[in-house]
Amino acid sequence: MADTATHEAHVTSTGLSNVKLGMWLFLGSECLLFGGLISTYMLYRGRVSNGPTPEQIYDIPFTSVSSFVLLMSSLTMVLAVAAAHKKDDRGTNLWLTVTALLGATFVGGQVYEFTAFYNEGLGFTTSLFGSSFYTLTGFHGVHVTVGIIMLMALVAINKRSRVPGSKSETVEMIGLYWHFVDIVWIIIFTLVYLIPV
Amino acid sequence: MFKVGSKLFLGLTGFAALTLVAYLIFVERLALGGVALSVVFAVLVGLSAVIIMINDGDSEVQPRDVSLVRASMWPLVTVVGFVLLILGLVVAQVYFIFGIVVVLAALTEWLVQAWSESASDDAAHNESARRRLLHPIEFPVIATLGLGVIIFAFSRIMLAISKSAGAVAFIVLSSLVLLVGAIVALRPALKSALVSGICVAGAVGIVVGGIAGQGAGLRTELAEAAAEGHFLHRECGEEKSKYFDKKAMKTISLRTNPVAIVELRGGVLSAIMTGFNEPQKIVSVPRGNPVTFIFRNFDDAERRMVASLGTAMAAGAETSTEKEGHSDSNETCTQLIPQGAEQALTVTYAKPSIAQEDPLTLTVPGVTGQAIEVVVP
Amino acid sequence: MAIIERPAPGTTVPALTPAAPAITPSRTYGALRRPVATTGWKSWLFTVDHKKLGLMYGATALFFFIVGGLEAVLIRLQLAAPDGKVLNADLYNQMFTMHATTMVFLFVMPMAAGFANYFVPLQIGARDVAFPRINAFGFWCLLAGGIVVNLAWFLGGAADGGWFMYAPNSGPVFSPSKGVDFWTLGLQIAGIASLTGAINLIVTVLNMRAPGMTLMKMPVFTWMITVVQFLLLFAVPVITVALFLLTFQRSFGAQFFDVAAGADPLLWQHLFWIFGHPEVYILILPSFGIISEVLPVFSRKPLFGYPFVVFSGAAIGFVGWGVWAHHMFASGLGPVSVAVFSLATMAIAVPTGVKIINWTLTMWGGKLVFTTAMKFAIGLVVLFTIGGLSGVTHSVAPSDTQQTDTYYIVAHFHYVLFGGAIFGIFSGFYYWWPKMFGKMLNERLGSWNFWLMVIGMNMTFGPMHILGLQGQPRRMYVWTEARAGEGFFNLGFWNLIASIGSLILTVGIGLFLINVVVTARSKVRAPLDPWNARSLEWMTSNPPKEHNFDSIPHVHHLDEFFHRKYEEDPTTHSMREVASAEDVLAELERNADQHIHMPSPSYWPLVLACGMPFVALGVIYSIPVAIAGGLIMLYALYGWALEPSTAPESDFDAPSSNGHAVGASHG
Amino acid sequence: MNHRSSNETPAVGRLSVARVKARRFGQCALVATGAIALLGSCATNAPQDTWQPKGPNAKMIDDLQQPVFAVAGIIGIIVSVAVAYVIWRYKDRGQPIPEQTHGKPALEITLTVIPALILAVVGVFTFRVIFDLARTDDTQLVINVTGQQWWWEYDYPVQNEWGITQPIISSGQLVMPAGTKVLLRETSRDVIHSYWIPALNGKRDAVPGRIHTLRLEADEPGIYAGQCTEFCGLSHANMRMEAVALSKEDFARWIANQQAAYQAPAEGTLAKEGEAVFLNQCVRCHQVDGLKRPDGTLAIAAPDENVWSGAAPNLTKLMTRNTFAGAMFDLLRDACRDDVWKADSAEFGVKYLAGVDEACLNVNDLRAWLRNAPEVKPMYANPALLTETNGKYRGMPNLGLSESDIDKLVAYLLTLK
Repeated sequence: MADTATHEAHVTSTGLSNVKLGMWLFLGSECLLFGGLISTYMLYRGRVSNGPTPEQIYDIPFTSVSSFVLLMSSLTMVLAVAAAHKKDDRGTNLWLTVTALLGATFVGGQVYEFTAFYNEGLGFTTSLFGSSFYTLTGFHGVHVTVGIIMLMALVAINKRSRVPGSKSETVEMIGLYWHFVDIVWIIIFTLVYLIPV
Repeated sequence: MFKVGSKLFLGLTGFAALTLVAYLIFVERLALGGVALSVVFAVLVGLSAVIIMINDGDSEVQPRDVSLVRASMWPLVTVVGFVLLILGLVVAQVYFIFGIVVVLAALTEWLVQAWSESASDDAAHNESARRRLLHPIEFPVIATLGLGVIIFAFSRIMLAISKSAGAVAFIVLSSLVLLVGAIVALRPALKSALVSGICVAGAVGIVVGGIAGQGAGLRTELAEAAAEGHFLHRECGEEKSKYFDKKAMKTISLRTNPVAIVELRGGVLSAIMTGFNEPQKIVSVPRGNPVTFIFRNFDDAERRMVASLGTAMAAGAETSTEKEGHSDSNETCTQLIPQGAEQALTVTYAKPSIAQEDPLTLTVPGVTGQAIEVVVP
Repeated sequence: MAIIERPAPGTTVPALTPAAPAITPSRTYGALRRPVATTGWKSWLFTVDHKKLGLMYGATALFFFIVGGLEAVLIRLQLAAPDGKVLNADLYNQMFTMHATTMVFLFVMPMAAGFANYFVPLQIGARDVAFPRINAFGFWCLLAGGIVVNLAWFLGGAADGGWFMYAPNSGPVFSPSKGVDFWTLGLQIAGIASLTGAINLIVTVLNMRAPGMTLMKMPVFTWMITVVQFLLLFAVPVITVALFLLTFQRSFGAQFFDVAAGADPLLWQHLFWIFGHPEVYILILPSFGIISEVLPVFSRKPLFGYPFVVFSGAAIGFVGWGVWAHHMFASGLGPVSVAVFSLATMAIAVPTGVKIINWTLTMWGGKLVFTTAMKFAIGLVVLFTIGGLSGVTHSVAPSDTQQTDTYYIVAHFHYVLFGGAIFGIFSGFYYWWPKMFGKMLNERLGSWNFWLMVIGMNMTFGPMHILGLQGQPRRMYVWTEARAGEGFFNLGFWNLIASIGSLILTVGIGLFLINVVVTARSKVRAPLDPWNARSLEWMTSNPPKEHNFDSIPHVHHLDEFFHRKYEEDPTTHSMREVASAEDVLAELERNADQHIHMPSPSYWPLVLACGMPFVALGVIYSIPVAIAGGLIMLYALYGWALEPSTAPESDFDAPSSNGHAVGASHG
Repeated sequence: MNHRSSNETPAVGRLSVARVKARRFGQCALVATGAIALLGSCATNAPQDTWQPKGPNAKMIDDLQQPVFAVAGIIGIIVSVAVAYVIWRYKDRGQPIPEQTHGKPALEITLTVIPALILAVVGVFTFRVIFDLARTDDTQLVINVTGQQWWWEYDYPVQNEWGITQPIISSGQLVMPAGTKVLLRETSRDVIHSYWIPALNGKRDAVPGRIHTLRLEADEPGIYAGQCTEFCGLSHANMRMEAVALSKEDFARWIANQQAAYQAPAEGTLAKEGEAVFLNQCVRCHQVDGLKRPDGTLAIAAPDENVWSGAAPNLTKLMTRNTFAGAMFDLLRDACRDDVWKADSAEFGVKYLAGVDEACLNVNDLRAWLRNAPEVKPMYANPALLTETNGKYRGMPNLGLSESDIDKLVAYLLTLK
């Protein structure tokens, strides 16, 4: 995704590689994106002119479990990055796959949750709470999905490359993204689900 | 001038034309089918034209090494696609659309493969040419499909089993993934056949589970909730309604600039309004405009505020009339809230007070003799 | 192209390693071959060269400047007399919405991006930006966004809610045409350009400076661009959220701004202005940077108080985040918020004042040469001061409640943005034209251009102060005689003067376009160092070579180029020339690098950006189209990810055709 | 009229136009431009001048902003003169390239601190005025103001101390007692509007779903012009307002008249036929309190079924107002209008309360309006554009009335006073 090759050889002024610095900046920008969405949700969560309220439909035990699963995927991502640093392609691919699978489980859980909420009467257009809830968690879900697709593509690219460990920079960059998405989920979980309205 | 590939495509085009005509004559119950077949026909015409124009991908290098042509699964997949397509005509639209997608995908793959094989005399180079063109679409599509299957199957399982079992299933599944990952990582000597076996077993398991879940349908509470609209019952009496009043909100995020804050304090109901220095008993509200009241309960019992909307209501002007169980459609209310809590209520008064038989009021069930009059000029 | 084997002096052009003759890329891949051409339209379409992209940004921006300018002229013609009949209400509302949108998002921002793209790598001694393909992608996104926004003109009417697009007036009920949909989606796409550009330029500046160039030795233009990119990095996601909410409301029935469902319309205002106020600095800071280059060059003196200018720029960028609600003093925020934001707004005047003082003191004691670039720079100092001071008058919140949404505000921000941003950009045109094209813009025509613009601008926007204070609100498609006052010099008179001024302004800008044509047809080449300049971008040929510098210079001073040319006389402290620009360049060439790796052109940025308008149109008209667009984008993304940034040799035809690219034409 | 403030108005002209040109065209131009600006504004007496406060709230703002303008002007002149001096003094006359000095921190810091101090002083006064203007606890009369596309509705909640025993509803002109602290409670029915009477106070947005307050107080009886200042769609330019201040006695008379019962026109008159037309057509949206259908039931308008904003102007005492169609048109002929607008404050009440009679009625505009409203004021009345609103109009549609119907209606409307 990034043009690494040309400038890898260069010594950069900051010592960070271009790709990693770029990813950090992107994540900084993403903070504001989620900041905006979370603010919107916080403003609107109590505005239920129609349909169920948050307290009525949230299933905290389930969401706790799925949050835990996402956190575990951060752990496996760390293992993947470690393996990549050791130029252990088998380990890298394995842990990337496990991370992707855990991520997919999380997204599966989110699809389940959305379906369940919809059946209980909370549609996207039902109330301000519905619109802002689905927008916020949906944006996060899309980020996780994009992350999973990146992980799977990385595995595929890794298998094609002939030099072991040649993609460790990219693994690390996607690792940054993945951890960021996890951290955002912790914030969302706390603010959206746990703190009572 | 017509080589093998061209002939195949011309044949397919003819076949598509025949199908289209036959379809239009005999079936004609599904307008979409006709459109889709026309699209297939048009695509095939285009592809045939291309294939003829490029002379099956080669004009100069006539004799080719047999080894350059690799085994291909695309003819088979194309046929499967056509079977699906025809099946779709008879059984259901979804197979038909799926068939079209499969046919188009397979033909594209086939075309590119055929093209790449005639690109040069170096098989490895040919393969890299094919990859360069197709990997960008193969990778994401396969990734998305795999991901979609897992997500869909898993969510179906979760929807079918009960709430508590769902959480457990979630833990079990993710632990399994972790466990297998750990074992494979710790035993580098593990045979790759075994690893693949485990993966395939896992994949089959989740797909089978998903199909079973889809078959079993929603768990009972969800099915009921969908059918009855649990959270739409706003019964504005003193009693609790079963679902609507479950765990009422204690505070609200909407505090800015309501039309009035209605307080219940010591059995007395009063309206606090910006601009008026004293609590009021009459609230003047613009007609036809959504206005928000905030109800604050300082009573030690659980209370709710009920707004009467009057007898002369505009048809369909209010939102809370869809589901059954609404005896009184001309009132709306907040949830039951405990002491110290607050709730917002957004109301639209479509008709003026002079059109009403009784005065419009804000009341609290269980508190007698107290009402705030709402005047709509 | 990919690997430039730079000839050592005196040797002939070396050949690339020849590819196996059996497999020539043109035969294998046909049209699918990697686009490695260095000349012709393909070299522009698929380029990843920061200079070509900079010029393309500039050309696009100029085109939209003309579009936005014509919209402005129509607006002024409508308002020249009471009850104007040039435009109807609907068309007028579209016109002022699109005038602002075009000028802000499609002219000033891309023009700054163009200058930044072209000159930041040159000023820091880099050979390209950090992510060249992302750079190309950014440009195509901007163009796609601009096209989508303007496409609405032909498909049922452009956006008509004002560039601030306040909810709920922008909702599906109150703006039933598709204009707002095109607007939101177009800006969303253009926003991607800003975001990728921001990341790219920040990484470039932080990571790719020439050896010895510490942050405090960077040219001020680069500094200001860096501040702007940080502002963009954090401001764009906020407007992205707002635009998403609006799109979801308009296209998918979400309720974010539906008051009947309990929504708060002020949510949009907060999101918009949290973006919108930093946006103001995003527009003005690049011009501050440009004149901070121009003034020292033509005063023959370093910028006065360099650290103060840099830190005041950073301070403006920082405090700029805490003043957004001064656009909402009349929105009913409550006195506490109003007071806090009022004070913060006054505070931001201080660093702005610092800049003006430093520019004046830069000229103080100098040796001033009044070229057109210098004239525009001085024009900026004076006109921006006026705009800044009228800004202070409405940082006083109670006073602002009388002035906001009147022509006084229009006057204020046109003095700031026309007198500031645009004068800076024109200064940049005249200053850098020889660098970009190797030819000097005609100074005589330039002088006419400047004076007509100054007169036109003051005639157009000066009277608007009076109009506003006399109570004429903005965004009115007609004004009425009944509220114009009495006497000859009533509001009608000032409206007429403003309209005449706008025509003079048009002539002035027309002269610039004529100047461009005249210059393009002239055969006279610019000298190597026409202005006796000071910074690194002048330490290379005009226009620069594809790889910018033959060898990367080592930097020891803030004004490195100047200090290589001049030395201080230890007794008189005046400067004497020790080397000519040609000498400096010759020395660089003597130490030329032997292997210069440059990234290769690519199809994918263009393909990826092309998918976006389809998604946008699909969201507006039919979801399957959006899915098709999404597939195109997915394909391009993966093609991009799987493609090496430097093309393998198999993508090049045999070297006999056009193998090396050093010194390829850039005109 | 008010020479103090009209002399100060041109200062802006001087600050903006003149300042720039001064440097460029020299002293001559300065004098010329300044003179033009001065002359210009002496002659102007725009009704929405923001520098002519007519009440204590606007006065408070004016007192705050005048020194700020003065300081800004002085600083502007200093900068311009400094730049002009530098240009003249350091022009390249062949002097050597100067010493490469990089600045003097002490000077820099001084020049940073001075503007900061000036602004700090301004800030203190600003702070006080902001909170004074936000007070609501000294209110004497509350009026609800509701904006909608493209007119304002005023309703007076029951306030017995003012003799308002039943709610009064009006539009077009805000009638209020002079010398009284009036508090507007603003809201909107559709999009955001902004209420602004420059002579009485700054503007305050009317935001749907929110109640915002705005203090108004007029020193003298008279009419004060204003305009909606938040862009609110198609006819934003035509959404005007007029605040009418009456002496307390006149205001009491006005209140009494507004609460007086409806007087049906006499049988057999043209106006009676007009009443029938009204009942047939207009009452779908426009309420006239007390108007009865032939069967004796009250005629209740149903704007909620026909208009998106859910309201149309209540026409009960139409002819006591001087404007119609969102104050876009006058109900009075120009001569009669000028008579009222220019009346001095002692006579103003009497002239205003006289209302509109047949002799003074601005028949042309009223008839044009009744004939085809969307033609004279842009509104969303085209059914093709109303799919999003379920066919409800945004503004008054063309009713297709015949000329004779219009005659009857005009006669009827003249009785509404």
